Amino acid sequence: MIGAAYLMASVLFILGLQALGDARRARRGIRLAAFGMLVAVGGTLLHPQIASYLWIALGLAVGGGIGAAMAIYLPMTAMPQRIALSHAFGALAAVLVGIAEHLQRAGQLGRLELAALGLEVLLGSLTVSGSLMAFAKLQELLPGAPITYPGQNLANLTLFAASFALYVALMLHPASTGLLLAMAALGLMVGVLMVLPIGGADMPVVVSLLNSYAGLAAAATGFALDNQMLIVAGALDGASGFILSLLMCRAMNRSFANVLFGAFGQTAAATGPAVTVRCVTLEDAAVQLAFARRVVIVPGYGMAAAQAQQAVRELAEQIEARGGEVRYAVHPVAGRMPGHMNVLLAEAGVPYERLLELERANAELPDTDVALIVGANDVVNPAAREDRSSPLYGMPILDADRARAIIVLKRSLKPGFAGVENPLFALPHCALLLGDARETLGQLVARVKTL
Amino acid sequence: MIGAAYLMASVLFILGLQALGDARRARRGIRLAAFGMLVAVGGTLLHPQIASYLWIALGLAVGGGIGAAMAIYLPMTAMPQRIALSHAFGALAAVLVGIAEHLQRAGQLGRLELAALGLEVLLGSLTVSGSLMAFAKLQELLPGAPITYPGQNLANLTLFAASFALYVALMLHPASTGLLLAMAALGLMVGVLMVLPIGGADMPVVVSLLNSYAGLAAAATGFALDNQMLIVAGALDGASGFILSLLMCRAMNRSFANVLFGAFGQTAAATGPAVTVRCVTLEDAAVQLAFARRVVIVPGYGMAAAQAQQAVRELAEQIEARGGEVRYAVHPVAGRMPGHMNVLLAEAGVPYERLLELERANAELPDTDVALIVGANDVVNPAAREDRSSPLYGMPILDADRARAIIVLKRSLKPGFAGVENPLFALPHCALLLGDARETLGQLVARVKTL
Amino acid sequence: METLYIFILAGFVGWLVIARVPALLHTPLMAATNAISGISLVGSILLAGGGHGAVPTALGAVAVAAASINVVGGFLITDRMLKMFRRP
Amino acid sequence: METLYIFILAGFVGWLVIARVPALLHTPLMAATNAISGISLVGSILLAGGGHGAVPTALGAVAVAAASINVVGGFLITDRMLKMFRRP
Ligand SMILES: NC(=O)c1ccc[n+]([C@@H]2O[C@H](COP(=O)([O-])OP(=O)(O)OC[C@H]3O[C@@H](n4cnc5c(N)ncnc54)[C@H](OP(=O)(O)O)[C@@H]3O)[C@@H](O)[C@H]2O)c1
Ligand SMILES: NC(=O)c1ccc[n+]([C@@H]2O[C@H](COP(=O)([O-])OP(=O)(O)OC[C@H]3O[C@@H](n4cnc5c(N)ncnc54)[C@H](OP(=O)(O)O)[C@@H]3O)[C@@H](O)[C@H]2O)c1
Repeated sequence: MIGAAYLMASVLFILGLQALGDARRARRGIRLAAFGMLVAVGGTLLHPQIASYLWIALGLAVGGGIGAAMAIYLPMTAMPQRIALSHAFGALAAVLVGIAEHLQRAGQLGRLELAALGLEVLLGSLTVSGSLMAFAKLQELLPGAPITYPGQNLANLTLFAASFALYVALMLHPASTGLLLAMAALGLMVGVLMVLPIGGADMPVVVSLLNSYAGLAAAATGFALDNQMLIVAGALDGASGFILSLLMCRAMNRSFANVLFGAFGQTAAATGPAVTVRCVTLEDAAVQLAFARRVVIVPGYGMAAAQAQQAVRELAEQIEARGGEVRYAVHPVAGRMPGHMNVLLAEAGVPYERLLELERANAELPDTDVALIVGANDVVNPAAREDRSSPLYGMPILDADRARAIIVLKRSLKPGFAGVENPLFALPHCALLLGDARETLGQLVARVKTL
Repeated sequence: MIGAAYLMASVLFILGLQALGDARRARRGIRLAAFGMLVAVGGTLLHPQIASYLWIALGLAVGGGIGAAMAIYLPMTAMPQRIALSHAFGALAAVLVGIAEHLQRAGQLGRLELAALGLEVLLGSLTVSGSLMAFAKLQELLPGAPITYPGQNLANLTLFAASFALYVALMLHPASTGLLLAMAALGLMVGVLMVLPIGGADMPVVVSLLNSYAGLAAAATGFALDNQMLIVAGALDGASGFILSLLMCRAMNRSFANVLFGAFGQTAAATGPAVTVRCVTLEDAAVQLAFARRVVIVPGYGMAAAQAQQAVRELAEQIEARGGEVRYAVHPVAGRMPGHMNVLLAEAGVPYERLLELERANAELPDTDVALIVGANDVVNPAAREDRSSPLYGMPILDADRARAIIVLKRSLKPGFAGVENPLFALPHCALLLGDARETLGQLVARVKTL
Repeated sequence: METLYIFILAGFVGWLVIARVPALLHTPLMAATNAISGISLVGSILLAGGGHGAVPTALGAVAVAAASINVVGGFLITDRMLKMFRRP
Repeated sequence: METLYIFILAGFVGWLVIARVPALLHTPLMAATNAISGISLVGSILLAGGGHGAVPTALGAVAVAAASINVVGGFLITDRMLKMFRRP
């Protein structure tokens, strides 16, 4: 019975994720997956081994309440943090289950079961602290810049080797819960120290990697408890995290190693602007936009930071009301997580067929009257295309510089996350409109209306 | 050890099939899969249970010899038959293994093992005879037209019910090899009788369905022998057969039930030509083709029947030498199996980027000077688009009728497989050039050269 | 051995399914896999309700809470996001 | 139970993998799955070589021959076909 419920849940999870391949079926798919979860949890609650429902009910009520509150009240712009945080929760559950399992059955665990359980606790604890660190950096509780010191990579490697040594020791002394706890403690430290030298904007890659670790930990739990559904769900999770981090690295033209050990984004605050730029008045920008036939809006992290998505759409509507055509060019790593800009624009009610992916956007940009850049920087940096010495070189970018005119909304002349000068701003047909994106857009909307 | 070999083989099969998703990696993929097979067979040969290699070697030598000879000497046009025949071989092996397994371990088989074994023998025997029938129809050893008699569907259903009853009886009397053999015999009969009423051109659907039965039989063997690799390979096979038959049905806008029980193609010989058509001289056709700027060639079953693929390409080269552009419009169910035209054109050396799939072809046909139809009929029948009363109505077709001029190569005024009049031939801008496609094309090439 | 097959096959399924998700839906995808990873709730429930003594029960109750944050929060927020993606 | 998981997951993998094969390669695909279905060779070999007596051995030898026609023929012909697909 319970076995059938788990099998059914596994199938529903797969079908649910498969439906995410198509935006029109996605919502139905997620409901399938949620139904699968209900089946799995329901089946478990009927398990004859359960002696008392008190603590289960309490846990469910507390967790469910917190989860629901987070889901309902959190602004969409806080999604990256939320996801990082929840990996910590998931991994925490895995670690606690693993430790308790060991406490109860230390003597009776088979060799393979023990190996799986150890992996579960090690990966889980690393994920808990790593995810909390990522959360702190994304939430800006900690400075986003990489925190480095000499010999750091060596120190981290030593620590990692030490935790692995404890893992081996555990295999040799299967009954020692002390070893298990020590390993968990070291795992927590490794998680913290590994994330320290990674810059704030590389956090999404880290978060996705931790996601795949959490998935592996869940699969290991499945091995340890002989529960196939956990293996399936863990493998799905692991694959998802791995693919997304791979896609991000590829879109940034960087290797995993560079992200994890490169302390990228270190120089963010160091270099100052050394280019001469041209600023434009609000009035002129409004006129330019109002009379443009084809406008492409390029959103970036700044749009998320300023929560400007609604204002973006209002401006687009004004332009469209005057007969102009507005489209959005979404770079795969614009913002701070995969699909970040898509969600924000969707939240503002922009229909998704207006969004152009990289290739199509670059095919259309040369025939565009105005490219309006809303808080994007690195993803439109032409140095990535042209300047071999640039750290961005080779990263595929949006060719906003090929539009007939460019208007950039940002607050200052500071560089973007990569800490690299952007020669785009110095181009003769590029004009800056400095200020918070949301405020500037609000003013632009008001002006365009009066024209 | 042997378990590891089987696991590796399973993974290699998956990777191999995955590589078929991309024409450039396909060949490497097939080699991966073949290597997987080598690993699996090699691992098996090392099995300690093997007492003598004599009969194994003999079987391998005979089978390998026949297989290699068939692969090397068989013309590409005979592929549909070959595939049908080989399903019979695969299923035969499954049936024999199942029977022998039962002979040896009749008493010791568990309930689930027995159920799997019974399924293996039933599906296998049905596939053996069904595939042989399909082979005979495709090879034209039997008439292609459906063979029907009153009460046929009822008779078939009864027979199928009877074989299922034997299956149930076997479950109740696990040790009775007699029941197993009787079931196999009935299965063979069901296979024959099920295929009798299905027309020759529906054979590909049948062959693919039998492919998926053969896959299920292999998976059942895996359940019975507790061999996971067999389960994986069988499931891959089953999925492939099922998907391909589904695609074919969809491309013909027909249901499985209609294909299996509809006795489609029955009227093929019955209706005669009732339209007035215009014929063209070889000379005129050659001039038209030689001076066309954009030519689209639409190959069909007649190209395969006439083995005209090489001649098609020669003509295309002549046209291209004169500055014309030649492309090929390939309908998903042109010919007698999925991808049939693609293989033949590839054999003739046509680079695959010249081949247009349905949608692209229909986008380009209105801007085409000459559509040259080489032995295609049903797939260019505009009645499918316009005539609600036509049996083809709803099937997506190639809009050859929208080209500026149409030249049709066929031998007579007989209809194609579906046995339906083709109003295309009566259009004012359509001209027929009667005769065997290969001969006609040879003459066309010669004429175009002299122009 | 069977378990290894299951893990590898599930990995393939995951890879094939996720690779087809368009960039448009990558954020909902992250939230959805997050919710699914809350499946460790199943193990946590058995622990919290198993009556194995104070420490395991306490650990279990915390685990149940942590996992159900993911389950409830994950599915709700994914649905909330997907609701925003307007049909063209 | 594990076996059922394996079957279902393999079915998913098959479905996802095969659905991505372009129409261009459908005939080679049929030939390739045909070759892979020759995997029943494995069972046939154990039967033919197991020394279980005359009847099983004879059945086994025939099964080996039948399956190896598919294996050898299937892979060779698939390769022959794919060789013909010229790169653009
Ligand atoms: N999306 C992902 O999955 C992902 C993953 C890993 C790494 N990354 C990295 O993140 C970066 C994303 O590039 P991006 O072009 O989107 O962003 P960016 O290069 O980080 O630039 C953001 C820009 O927004 C401006 N900005 C910040 N707050 C603003 C506000 N309130 N109003 C107006 N402007 C504001 C900033 O300039 P001011 O300070 O002058 O205002 C800055 O130039 C890339 O380097 C990418 O590699 C992304
Ligand atoms: N491909 C698949 O997977 C598949 C699967 C199931 C069913 N089918 C069915 O098969 C049919 C395929 O359509 P199709 O348009 O390719 O073929 P078709 O409709 O069967 O027509 C073939 C044409 O070729 C001509 N022909 C035959 N031998 C010839 C020769 N030696 N030289 C010149 N012409 C010759 C015939 O006319 P003459 O006799 O006058 O020469 C006939 O009109 C469809 O009905 C489809 O539904 C295909």
